[in-house]
Amino acid sequence: MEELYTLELIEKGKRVDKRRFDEFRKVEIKEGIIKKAEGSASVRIGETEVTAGVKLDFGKPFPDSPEEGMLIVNAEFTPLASPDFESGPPGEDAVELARIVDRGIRESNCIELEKLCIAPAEKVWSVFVDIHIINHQGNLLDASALASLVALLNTKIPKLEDDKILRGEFERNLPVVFKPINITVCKAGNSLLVDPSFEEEKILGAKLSVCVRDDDRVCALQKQGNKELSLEDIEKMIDVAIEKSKEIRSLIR
Amino acid sequence: MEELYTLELIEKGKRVDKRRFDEFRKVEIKEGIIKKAEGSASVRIGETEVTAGVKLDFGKPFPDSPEEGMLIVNAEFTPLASPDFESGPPGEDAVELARIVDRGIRESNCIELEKLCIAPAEKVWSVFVDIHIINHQGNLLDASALASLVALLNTKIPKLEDDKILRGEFERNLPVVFKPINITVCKAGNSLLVDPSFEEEKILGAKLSVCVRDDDRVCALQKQGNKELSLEDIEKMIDVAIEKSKEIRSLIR
Amino acid sequence: MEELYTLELIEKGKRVDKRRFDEFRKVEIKEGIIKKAEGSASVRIGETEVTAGVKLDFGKPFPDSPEEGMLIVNAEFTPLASPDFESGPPGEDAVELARIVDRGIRESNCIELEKLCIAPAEKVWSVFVDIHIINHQGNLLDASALASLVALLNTKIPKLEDDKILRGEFERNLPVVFKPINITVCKAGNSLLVDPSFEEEKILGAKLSVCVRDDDRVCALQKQGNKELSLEDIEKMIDVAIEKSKEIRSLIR
Amino acid sequence: MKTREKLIVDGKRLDGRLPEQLRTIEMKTGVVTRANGSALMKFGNTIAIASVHGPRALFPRHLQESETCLLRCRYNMAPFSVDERKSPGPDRRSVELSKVIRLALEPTLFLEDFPRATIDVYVEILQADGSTRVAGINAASLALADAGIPMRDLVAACSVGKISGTLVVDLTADEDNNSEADLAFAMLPSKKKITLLQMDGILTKEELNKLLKLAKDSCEKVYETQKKVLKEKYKRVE
Amino acid sequence: MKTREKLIVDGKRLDGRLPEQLRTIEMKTGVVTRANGSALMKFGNTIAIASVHGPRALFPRHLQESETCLLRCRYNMAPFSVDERKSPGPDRRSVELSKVIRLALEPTLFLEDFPRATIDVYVEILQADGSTRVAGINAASLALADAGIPMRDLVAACSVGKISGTLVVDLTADEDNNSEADLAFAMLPSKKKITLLQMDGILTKEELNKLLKLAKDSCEKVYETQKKVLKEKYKRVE
Amino acid sequence: MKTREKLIVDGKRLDGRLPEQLRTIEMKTGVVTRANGSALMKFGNTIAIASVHGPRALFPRHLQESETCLLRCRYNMAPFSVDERKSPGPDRRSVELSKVIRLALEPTLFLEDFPRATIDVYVEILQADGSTRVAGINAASLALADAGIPMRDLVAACSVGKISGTLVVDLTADEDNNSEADLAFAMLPSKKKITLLQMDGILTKEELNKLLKLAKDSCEKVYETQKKVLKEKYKRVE
Repeated sequence: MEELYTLELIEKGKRVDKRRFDEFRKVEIKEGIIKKAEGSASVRIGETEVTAGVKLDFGKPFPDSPEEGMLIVNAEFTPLASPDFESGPPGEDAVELARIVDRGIRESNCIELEKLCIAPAEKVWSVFVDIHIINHQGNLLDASALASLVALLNTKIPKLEDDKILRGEFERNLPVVFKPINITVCKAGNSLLVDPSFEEEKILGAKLSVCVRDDDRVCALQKQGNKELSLEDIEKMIDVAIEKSKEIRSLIR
Repeated sequence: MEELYTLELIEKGKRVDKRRFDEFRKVEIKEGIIKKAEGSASVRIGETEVTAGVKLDFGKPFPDSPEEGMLIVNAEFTPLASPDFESGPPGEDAVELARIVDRGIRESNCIELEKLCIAPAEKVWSVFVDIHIINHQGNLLDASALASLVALLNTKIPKLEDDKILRGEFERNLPVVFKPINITVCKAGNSLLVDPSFEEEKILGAKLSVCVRDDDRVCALQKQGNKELSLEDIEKMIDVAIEKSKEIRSLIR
Repeated sequence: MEELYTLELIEKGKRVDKRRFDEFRKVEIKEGIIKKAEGSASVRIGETEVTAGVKLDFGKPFPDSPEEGMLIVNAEFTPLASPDFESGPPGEDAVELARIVDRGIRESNCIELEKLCIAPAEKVWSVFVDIHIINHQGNLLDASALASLVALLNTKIPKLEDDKILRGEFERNLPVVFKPINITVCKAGNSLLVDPSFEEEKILGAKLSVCVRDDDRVCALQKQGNKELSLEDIEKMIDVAIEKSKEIRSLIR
Repeated sequence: MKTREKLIVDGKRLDGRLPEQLRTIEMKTGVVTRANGSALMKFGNTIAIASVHGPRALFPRHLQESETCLLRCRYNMAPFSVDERKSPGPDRRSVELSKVIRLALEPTLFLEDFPRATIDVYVEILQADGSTRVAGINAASLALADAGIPMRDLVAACSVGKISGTLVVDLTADEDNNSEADLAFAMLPSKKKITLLQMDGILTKEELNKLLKLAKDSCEKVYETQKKVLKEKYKRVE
Repeated sequence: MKTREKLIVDGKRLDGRLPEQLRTIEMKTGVVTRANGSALMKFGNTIAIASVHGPRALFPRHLQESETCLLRCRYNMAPFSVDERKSPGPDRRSVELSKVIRLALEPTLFLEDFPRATIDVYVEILQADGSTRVAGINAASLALADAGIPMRDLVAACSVGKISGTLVVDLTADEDNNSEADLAFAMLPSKKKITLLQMDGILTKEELNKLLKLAKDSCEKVYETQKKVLKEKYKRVE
Repeated sequence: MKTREKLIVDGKRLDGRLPEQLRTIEMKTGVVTRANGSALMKFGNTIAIASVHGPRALFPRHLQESETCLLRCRYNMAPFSVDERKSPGPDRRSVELSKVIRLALEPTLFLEDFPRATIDVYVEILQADGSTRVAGINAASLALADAGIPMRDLVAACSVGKISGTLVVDLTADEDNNSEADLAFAMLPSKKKITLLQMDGILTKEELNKLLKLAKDSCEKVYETQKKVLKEKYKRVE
């Protein structure tokens, strides 16, 4: 019923919440909300809410990059946030989301990982980004990617003393040099729309998530949904995403 | 049916097995029954039967207590012991029981953990207490705590040779200096009763488990069951438990 | 229906595919099919197909055999191969098969494990044999044991440089000195048959798997199926297996 | 367990509080719109969010109880909620806490009114600075009210303990780790009925009785805030 | 991510291929007789096998969808398929790939024709030398056809990417590990509809558009082989 | 596998037994009152307890077999049963042994008499000094009898093997670890039917046949004790 109504509206070029097709819901960003974390952020896009926390810990580098820090991105779709989420180990949607966020950060070279070495081949900083969904009203991926980025931007590296981490005392900021923004574009009839709500996501089966760097380069793509896209769709979606990424990036302090 | 009968009797101040409200079933303690373990005991309370075994192994101490041994308590509610128990990883009841037994031992300072250091910050003794339920006819917690304590009391520390453990040869006794006793008290109408049978447990939803040390100090409390208690109930239950703990402690060699 | 027909035929001394009772389906052996593996083989027995791959990696030896390499055999019954196999961790049939293949290799002393030491008590070669079922048309065990043996026979030990494994460059062959062959014999009425097809396995509940070494010694036995055997059955089955093992062994290059 | 000497200086705690003083309390309902009810609760830096899904049909069917509703609870800490990252997934502690939180809530509900159904209560700890389980119970109780589920009473919860020889309320993580005893407590305040009681440490009977009274008094303060928040919610609605 | 300089020498790749050249393709149907359909697909040393079981009844019953068929996919790598032995069981990568493979296949199927049922597609990678997921999709698409399941079109898939500054098709593991960007792509060739698109790396919009066209052209080559194999299959049957 | 030289000295084993001598056997039924049947069995220091639950209804329903009863077995070792603590939960060895124990018991039962039901047999090893699986089978067989479940015959089991060149019965853990061959064996004694046979080691056909006869003879001794215990049980009942 509600789905049919949403669909009919879209076919008339309208959205249930009156937004334009290229308009995000209100985006609110809060920083540093978790004092126990080395970095954190809460992002609300409309009623969707995501908290990301960054913890730093010692790690052993990979043999083929002995001086590079490690990045680990994890997402929990806790059953708190939606009746559709279940307890238990991360399902395929949570795993996919974490991996897309990970690729956006990693492939954009957003963190200077080579500046996170403590002892070559022995000890480096591991950067754990944990994404916690608080409320699921659609477009979790863009919200999660944004919360993760903002959390990284305010992350501080703890001081060391006798090889121990002094939690709560900090040495320097995490070196973050790019701001990759993820924009998910949906195909809706012959049009494209951004920031789908939960109800829109249910009926729009052809989506493309595009991660765009400050220099307008694309650093990750993921087609989502169970419907197909044409080459022309994809080209247009990338254009929309590049354009939209500038606006979202400008919201970051 | 049976439950109704049990309940009616209790309301008349009687128990199905004719015990007084403050009376335990027959308690039988056997020591050293498992030769492969460094310490062991079997406790029967009526038909309830629990075997506890203690194994000692090397452990790495926590950074903030580099000279202290480690204590690990684990309980398995094997499906052997009751049609209500299922195969698989420990359920919430087994985890809760193990954690209550652990707290009673740990908080009472019953084991002198600081005497279990082998090499500071490097190697200490880990004391594994494993609780195996053989038959479940009620009051598993008191039986498990008692079996664990008796097993610890007869535990011997193995000899070392070239940094290897010589199983079967022993150096000294495990240093155990207190005898914490766990007593579970149930609310039954306006009265309190101890050592509930399986049938009584099913109908009595308000229970308090109290761990009492030799000096009558309380070292752990856990309200159990899905019914509420008043502050006066709790005070009386603690009195009963302190009293009863002396009697049970006197059964230990 | 099909089962009844299979059974009736067997009672008349015939098999659905016209084979003699002591006759294997066509056995095809392919070697070195997986270039990424240090050793590999594909074995087809009729339509049953199994691929075995051998990977070598560093391992820490057991304290009581500080100079011996390690052997780890693992089988995956992927749901690809049969509608009867399920996703998830290996079930009891896969575990049992892997353990029987392991015992045949281990007990026959087929690999000279004492020649796989890199640094005594510190580092040895671990030999991982992974069995992957491709198609399940009966007699998986004999096919798996044969594929594993052939894979071991063509396994090469990688070169080392600065304590690192140079994948793709090799130092010497894995020292394999025996060729243990596993033969599963089924009781069919008053007769015995070998190499049961999938349909035959379903109706023949009394089987014995016999692993035979080049010197006709028996190095592993496992009764399988839910029907019983007499002592006389077993003696005859072992005779059949010893005889048949020579024929299968002769198929190996 | 080692205890630090100086958790009380000049009669005050390290964060400046008096022994019987709670930290700043913050409560809010309706924070998770996809749930039937939800609430956030803070004791100082400790942040708990709870949401309630249900009553709803329970599957698979063979788990249904024909006479009553299944109450299920899950207590979970976010990986970034503590100093050393907690790896995701349940550990033994959270399994136990999930159980005691369920039992702390159950007496206030009329579960027999929803046979074959389940009510699911999820508690997430976003930041852990002590007293997380009691913060979770306070949040859960508000979330149940927010969901409009009939209750005999709210459930109010707090922690008390003994640090540096002094009886105190609402322990921080630092106080908890260095306490001589700590006690978690929940009650139905208007009925004066206790539904959660866990203690570990070493206490005489007399100390224990004093702590229980302190816990009861503190729960009553929590209760006042809970009621105020709910009143405001209904005001908003009208 | 480090990139090796010399992946292209004198306009040729390390295995001698031209930038836009696919490796030798090998395809075969009917390799798993116990399945309803199956196929093997090789891009050079990469070997994928797929089998299809179903449509078949789905248990437990409460998972059944009354209006449609559940499509399930599992992508799995054999422990010996890679240089360092992969320990058995799903990891995060294979969980994601199982999902995107399912979504790459779903648009070609008429799932609503088999309500309450399930179609299970299993993809095993026996040897991994790059492009495993697209090899798996090609094999799965042939296996669905081999099973006689009605399809709108075959699904053809390939990888493309940018190595040493050059746009190339069908990346090997070595090329993939040292690429500046790699892109996995699947389409319904006769309908020109894309059903899989994943990219990571750094690309300008222009490079990306060129790569997409390269991917489309390569899929059409794969498609020709797929059709040929199926034709031969039906010839054999007749 | 290394073998110690001196497991036999002056024709006697390290614990003083003759080669063909069983350790002291102890058996007892009714040790687990919450089960339908149960028994304890000792070979010397090896202690096995078995309990039987059922026949009882099987859930979830889609696992039920309409023509027969599902027999399920679980073999488990207590963490303290061995020298080095065994971490709880099933390992590959216990998965295999659970299966072979089930198959050793199945031929003696009339499973088709209880369609849709399950019989669950649980075997716990409290102390492991060799021959644990056969001790478990003996205990399980008595537990089935104790539960009043109709059986064609009891199942009697024992281990045999070759140590220091000598064929022996009922191996200890020390003997097993240093044996040239060991063999686990179970039979329906009055029917002379073998239901368990596992061997590893190196044996000629002749040695193997001798061992099998030794195993059969030893099982008959075990059987005598089993029958005596059951007779006493029924005497008690009368």
